Amino acid sequence: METEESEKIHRSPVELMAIVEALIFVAEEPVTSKLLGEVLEEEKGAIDAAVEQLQQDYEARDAGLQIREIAGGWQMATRTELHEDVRKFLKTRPSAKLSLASLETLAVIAYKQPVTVPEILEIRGVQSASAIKTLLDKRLIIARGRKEAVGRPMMYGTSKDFLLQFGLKDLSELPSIEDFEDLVT
Amino acid sequence: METEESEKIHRSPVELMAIVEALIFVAEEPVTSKLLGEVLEEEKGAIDAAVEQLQQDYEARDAGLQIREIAGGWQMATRTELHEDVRKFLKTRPSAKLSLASLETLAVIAYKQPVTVPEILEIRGVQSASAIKTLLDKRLIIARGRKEAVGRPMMYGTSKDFLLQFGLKDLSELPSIEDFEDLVT
Amino acid sequence: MDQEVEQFTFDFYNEKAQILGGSSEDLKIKLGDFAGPLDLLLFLIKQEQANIFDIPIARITEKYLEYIRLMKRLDIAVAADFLVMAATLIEIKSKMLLPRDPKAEGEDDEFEDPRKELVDRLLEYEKFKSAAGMLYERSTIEQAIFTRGPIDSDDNNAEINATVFDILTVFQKVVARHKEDIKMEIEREEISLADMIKNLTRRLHEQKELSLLTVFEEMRSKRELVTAFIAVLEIVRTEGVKLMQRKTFGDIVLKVS
Repeated sequence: METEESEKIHRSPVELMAIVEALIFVAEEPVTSKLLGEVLEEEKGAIDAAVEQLQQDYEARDAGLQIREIAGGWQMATRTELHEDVRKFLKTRPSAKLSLASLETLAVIAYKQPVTVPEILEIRGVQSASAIKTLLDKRLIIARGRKEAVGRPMMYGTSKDFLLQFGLKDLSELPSIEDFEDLVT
Repeated sequence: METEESEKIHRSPVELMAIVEALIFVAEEPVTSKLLGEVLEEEKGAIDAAVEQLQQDYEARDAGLQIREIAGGWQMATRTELHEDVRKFLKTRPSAKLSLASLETLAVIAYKQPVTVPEILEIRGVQSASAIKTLLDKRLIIARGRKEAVGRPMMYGTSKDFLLQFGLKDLSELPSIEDFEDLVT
Repeated sequence: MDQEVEQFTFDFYNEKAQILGGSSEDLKIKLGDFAGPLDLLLFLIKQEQANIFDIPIARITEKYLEYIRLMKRLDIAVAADFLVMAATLIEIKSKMLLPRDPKAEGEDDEFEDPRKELVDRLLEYEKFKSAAGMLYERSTIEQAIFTRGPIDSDDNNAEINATVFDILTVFQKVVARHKEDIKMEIEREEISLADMIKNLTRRLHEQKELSLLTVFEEMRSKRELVTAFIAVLEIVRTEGVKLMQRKTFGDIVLKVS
């Protein structure tokens, strides 16, 4: 028997439950009792007891959350029965988020408008079709007629929603390179 | 009395607390009572009551988590006292502090917003370009349009991230700048 | 034992700005991280235990210039703003020496103290300096609070929240990239897209996680870089691989899901 019984129980059960709860909450992935025990310098048995007590408490108070065992570790999640409302909520979140590709495409359009797809390709060096679709879907850009050139390609520009979303009165409020010349070096 | 009392109370207080808890948990950003009310089709008052009860319950059971008001919404977070163990678990160190110059510049922007670069110079007595760049990079400030003055300089204001990083409910929670007069001299 | 010149380590509580001695023989200076000329002036006024409403301008000017000279001797670039303030102080000092216009004498109201404007600026500045201290405390407290780790619904974390400033920055990057692309004319043996994808996929499955920054930095040319970039997009699109960005503008990580 080489396991050293290091008696390091310096936390009350309630304190241990609190810190275990916090760690499961911040963890990026399901966290094992073993890892929790190591970080907190507590016996695995004490950790397991704390988690189990937490689970029971969550259930007893009909919480909106649960602590569940998954992939060999503990994870905090919403309670299964609430999935409808949770899903509905996640859908309604205002999404001002753009992927880097979309953002790049938007930047090119904002500063070079009106601009055609081949011109965007020329500047970005990559096809931007899906990004343009995303931007059209989000109403950040609009078609601005056709260019008098071979194939009469569609030109794009930013929309009124673009101004709203980025808090601009008009396009002249877009920061110019000069504005940031002192800052961005 | 024209206010229609739309009686949509189809959840018990405990049920409402559970779903509110779940939604605050899944939200990526602090979530407002207004949005919660809309999604759940409940009165804002009922939502507020549920959140407040949740807050009290968390405190009463010495939970490892707290529900707090920040940047105009509700957010779930670990309790301050547990920071040492949490940091140890996440293997993070406190992030680099802002330099004195950046903090001063941020203070001027927070209290004088929207404010231009020359106005910041006037108060601080020193060029603040690199500090402004740092603050923009850290997303603590954002461009706020242009000032109708010679050269139409960019104006800056604080961002939502500013509220988040400094634990503020909203800008009105900042102590008034006159309050600092007593400390001066 | 005194440390060597130590700068720009700043802590509101432990790191008080100070200047230690300065004889030509034994130049031991600890330069506080003065945030600007007003900051330095306030410090000197406090050090001299002077009244801010009645600044002994000659003495303070002397100390101020001494400090600037010390900086220069230590080869520390003295910002122009510090020199502007030096000029201002000298100007005020000389105005104080001028005899008052006898006609204005007696009418005290009309006598404008040459120091007044400076005092007003100092008082205004000091308020913001205190506010900066308040922000410092707040951020310290805030750093003790953590929010939850990612949950399943956060899968699309490669997305970022954009501001107007981001649009400009991104645009500049794209343009810079474009310019460099044009400059690249040297042809050498380049890895094909298919090989790049194969290579990255293999490494990804070996290591489970792959930092985009690391991958991109390995590339020897712009063309390779672009190939790698497209390869990454392909991998994300076709394989069960996630792009994760743990921090805004932080490194982006490819991860097997």
